[in-house]
Amino acid sequence: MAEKYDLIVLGSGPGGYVAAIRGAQLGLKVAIVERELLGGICLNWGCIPTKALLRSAEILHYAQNAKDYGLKIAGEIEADLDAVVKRSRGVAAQLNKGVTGLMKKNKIAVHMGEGKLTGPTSLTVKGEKGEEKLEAKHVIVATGARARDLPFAKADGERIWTYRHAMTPKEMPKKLLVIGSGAIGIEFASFYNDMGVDVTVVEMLDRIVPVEDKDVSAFLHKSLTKQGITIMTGAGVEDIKADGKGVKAKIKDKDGKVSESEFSHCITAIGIVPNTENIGLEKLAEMEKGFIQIDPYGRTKSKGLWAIGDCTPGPWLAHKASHEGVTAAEAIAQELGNKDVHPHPLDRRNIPGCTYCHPQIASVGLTEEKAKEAGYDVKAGTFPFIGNGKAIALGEAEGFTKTVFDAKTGELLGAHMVGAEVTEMIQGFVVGKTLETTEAELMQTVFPHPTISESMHESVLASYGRALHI
Amino acid sequence: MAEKYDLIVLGSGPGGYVAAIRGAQLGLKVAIVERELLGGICLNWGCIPTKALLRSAEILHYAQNAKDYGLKIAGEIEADLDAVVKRSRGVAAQLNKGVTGLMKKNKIAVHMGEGKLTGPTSLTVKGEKGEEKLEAKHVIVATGARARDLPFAKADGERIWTYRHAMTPKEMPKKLLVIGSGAIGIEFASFYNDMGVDVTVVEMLDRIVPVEDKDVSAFLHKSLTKQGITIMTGAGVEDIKADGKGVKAKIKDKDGKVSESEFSHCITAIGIVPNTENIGLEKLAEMEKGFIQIDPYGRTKSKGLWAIGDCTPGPWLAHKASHEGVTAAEAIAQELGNKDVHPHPLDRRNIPGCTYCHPQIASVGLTEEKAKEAGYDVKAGTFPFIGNGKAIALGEAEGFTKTVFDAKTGELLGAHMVGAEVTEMIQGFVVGKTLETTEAELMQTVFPHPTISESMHESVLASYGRALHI
Amino acid sequence: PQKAPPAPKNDGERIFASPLARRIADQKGLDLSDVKGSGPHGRIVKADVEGAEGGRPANEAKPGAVA
Ligand SMILES: Cc1cc2nc3c(=O)[nH]c(=O)nc-3n(C[C@H](O)[C@H](O)[C@H](O)COP(=O)(O)OP(=O)(O)OC[C@H]3O[C@@H](n4cnc5c(N)ncnc54)[C@H](O)[C@@H]3O)c2cc1C
Ligand SMILES: Cc1cc2nc3c(=O)[nH]c(=O)nc-3n(C[C@H](O)[C@H](O)[C@H](O)COP(=O)(O)OP(=O)(O)OC[C@H]3O[C@@H](n4cnc5c(N)ncnc54)[C@H](O)[C@@H]3O)c2cc1C
Repeated sequence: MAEKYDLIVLGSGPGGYVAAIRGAQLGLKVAIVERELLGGICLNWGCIPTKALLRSAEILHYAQNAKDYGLKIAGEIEADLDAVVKRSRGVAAQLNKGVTGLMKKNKIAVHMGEGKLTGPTSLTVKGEKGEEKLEAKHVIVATGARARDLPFAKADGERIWTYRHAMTPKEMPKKLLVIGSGAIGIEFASFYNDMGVDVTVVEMLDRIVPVEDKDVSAFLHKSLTKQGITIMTGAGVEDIKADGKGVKAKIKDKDGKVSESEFSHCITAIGIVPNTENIGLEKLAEMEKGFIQIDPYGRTKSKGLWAIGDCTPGPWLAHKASHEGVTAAEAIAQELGNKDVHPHPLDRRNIPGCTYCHPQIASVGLTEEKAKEAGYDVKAGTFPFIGNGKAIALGEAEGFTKTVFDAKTGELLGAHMVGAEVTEMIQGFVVGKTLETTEAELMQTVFPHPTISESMHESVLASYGRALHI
Repeated sequence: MAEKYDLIVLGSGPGGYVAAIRGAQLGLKVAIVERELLGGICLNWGCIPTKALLRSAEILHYAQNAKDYGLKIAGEIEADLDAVVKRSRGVAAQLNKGVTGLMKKNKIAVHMGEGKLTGPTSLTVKGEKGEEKLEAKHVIVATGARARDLPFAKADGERIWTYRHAMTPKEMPKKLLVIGSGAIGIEFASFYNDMGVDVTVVEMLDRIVPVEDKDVSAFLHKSLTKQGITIMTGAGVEDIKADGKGVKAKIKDKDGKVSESEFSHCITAIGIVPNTENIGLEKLAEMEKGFIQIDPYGRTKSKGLWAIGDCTPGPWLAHKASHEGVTAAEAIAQELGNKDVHPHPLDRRNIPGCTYCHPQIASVGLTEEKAKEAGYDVKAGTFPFIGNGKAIALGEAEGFTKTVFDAKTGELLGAHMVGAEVTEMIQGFVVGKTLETTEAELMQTVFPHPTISESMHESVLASYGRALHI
Repeated sequence: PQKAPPAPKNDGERIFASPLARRIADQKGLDLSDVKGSGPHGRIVKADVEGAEGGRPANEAKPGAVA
């Protein structure tokens, strides 16, 4: 007979494993099903290993600029690509082991294998030891997503890379084409450029990192160009031919002129496709463009079947997946009779996004443009890091903070940062937004001196025409 | 005849120059008086130049550990002390010039010279060109503070250093004694240790950084010891003799045993003395231990005379001085008839403090111990960086976040962090405290992944027994 | 309980109060529409509810409930 759980989670990424832990904390009997590696894309092939690579690039950058800090390095400074990749894989492996430990600690049953729904709350798992049948009172689908292939060329791992190949290169590319300038594309462009590779980025829209505020896109464009990256916006790759020596790419530039260029390798970073085919979802859930449609707590249209994370509508980010996991687990516990739990739906306006290129980007909420489109009368201000003492002391005076307020109510609508350490700083604005701050409380907040975070304060002041240090 | 201003600010540190700018923004006719350098201690001899030094130490540390990141450095890595100091002085000079520019832009009259009050709202300034008399409707005293000397030995700049000497060394000390383990002492200890100097820290109280949470003190003690610093707590320096070759220090250890040790140099970092003598304050203001007593807006007992910053009761921090400057300038504008300005007094529970040693410290509000002393029923939790993916990816898994809540109301009473980038992160808790958050809103806040700031979220969860990643 | 919708004023308008003020008011059984806010934009803050007396029977003090 099938084993019976309170909750089975299908997929162990940051959505799934967090949902499982929260369920276990609330006393549920929980199982998790995974066909590849515990921790999902995020820990094994996404957020974490890329940040490890980017850290090596950052340290390389520091060493190369040691003289600016009064240091002398006598000999050659070199990146050992194998060692850099090995470190990144080691970090991923350590975290994967960490999740294994968390499953054990929380007494979550791990079923390794390919899961398939046989009903809203039952599934089969095909693993090494054959097929098992599992049943539960509730099932959360957290199967995530994968890289989207180019329509005219499949990633082959040799010359045409997805992120998986790009983070485990066997040789350094000579000349790299990055297709797509979202977070993933830009992070790899930044990494390989720092490693000394000749990098070209092609973006179809009229600016890079197009979900960010226009000022951020413009600033980053300038900065990356100065660092030696070739950027083509409003341009499209129309065809790719790969052979043993490299790739030939037909690129249409923004004036409509098509020309062919050669590269040693190319990375496709044009978006994701949810892992929702052939797992029995068709009749159980409403689907749109492959994404599972859910209510604010993660419910599908079938009682007992839930979905979270990258296989549901975006933003496709790890922290969004994890929070949805917590919400769904709590809502399930509530349905199972727990009266002390109070699930709260995620407020999509308060989900930050970060890109760990150099310089870093971090933002939350509406861009100035989007706020105006939404009909707000906007008060926006900017503060450049060149007016910030800590940024100057760090030798990181490149960057700015921008804030967007509703002129009528003082509501903080959005915040946008580019520069050193901003990925660690944006949470201050997220806390503020979650607490429904107005400009007044942020003006009264005492940001410590000297920190780059003071630029957050100054940006708020600037939005109301009263910045102090500019 | 004496020139007549709306506002004269005496002293141009982060308290004074910010008060002057805010006054000018509000339409006041403002003058500032400074006897040494615009920007005060903070820009010229305090916050900023020390952080520039510490940045060089940080980069040195990265270069020395480049191998851990997959990088190869063939030759010697060396700190060129002259170049490191020169860089730091350059940063200070740049910011000093910046303040000069801000004074000009805001049309603030700068009077260089020694100021002395001749009444609550009048003073004389003795400068290079002789003595001037100035008058105003309001005067803000912002004369700051200086290092306290040891009772038995004056700093001579040769062997016995204050912070001024310590940040402009002509030679690298061979063996350094640091007396006092507050922020300033610990920052210099950390800097010189990173530079390869043999460092001993002597602290009278039973733990280092004694204003911080006990867990932070203990963690830092361990970390600095591991890095090679000798730390003596519960110990006192009883006498110092300096000569051309070095200093001999008589130190009583925590068991009461007195012994003599030799050092090449010693830094005194045992506290500050306010600059409030001989400037005519005696009859105009209430004084306590040299500090000017003020109301929450900065008013002294004499109408028209105000005080802010390090010459008033603590905490003696630059951001506290600046916020007091804004409050006082706004309160003055209000007294002068401006009805649109709404000065707000500083809430002392919400002033963060940072120490930029390696690892860094940042905190705000009550320690667990202080919260219990104050009668709170406390919920406290901790989250170690070893459970944080970004910290591991950065190679910075040393550190933790701790949060202290009032069990009854859920009020965030205090937050304490030690580790990489925490000085940029603490503002999130300060924003939360300023907005009167409870644990619930912080739990709902979506911290971006992967960031060390996720440890803030986990610490809040840990305070309520529900951390996810541990 | 802290997830209770913002207390409506008599005229149905939303009351702005800090989360801490809301929770303390709840624990004391205070009606926030009777409280004048001293915070920015008239926001009701802790200090505004701390001294006030509960109008309706005070709820027993709950520990910060789980979200
Ligand atoms: C290169 C890269 C960098 C990124 N960087 C960031 C970043 O910095 N910050 C950020 O927030 N996000 C980042 N992301 C996105 C982030 O990785 C995803 O948003 C996140 O992993 C989604 O979590 P999830 O739990 O929904 O799914 P996933 O992490 O995709 O996990 C899904 C899991 O389900 C398993 N699975 C799928 N189908 C089945 C099945 N039928 N049976 C059994 N198991 C199955 C998969 O093997 C996988 O382990 C990055 C992504 C990439 C590719
Ligand atoms: C080494 C060191 C590191 C520090 N690091 C930090 C840190 O990281 N973060 C932090 O917050 N704080 C730090 N501090 C403390 C910080 O520098 C002070 O809190 C801050 O400078 C106080 O500002 P203030 O405006 O009150 O006075 P000050 O900055 O001391 O400025 C007072 C000014 O008044 C002038 N003055 C005095 N008397 C007269 C007179 N009679 N006539 C004319 N001019 C006069 C002085 O010349 C001086 O320029 C540090 C201090 C030191 C020494």
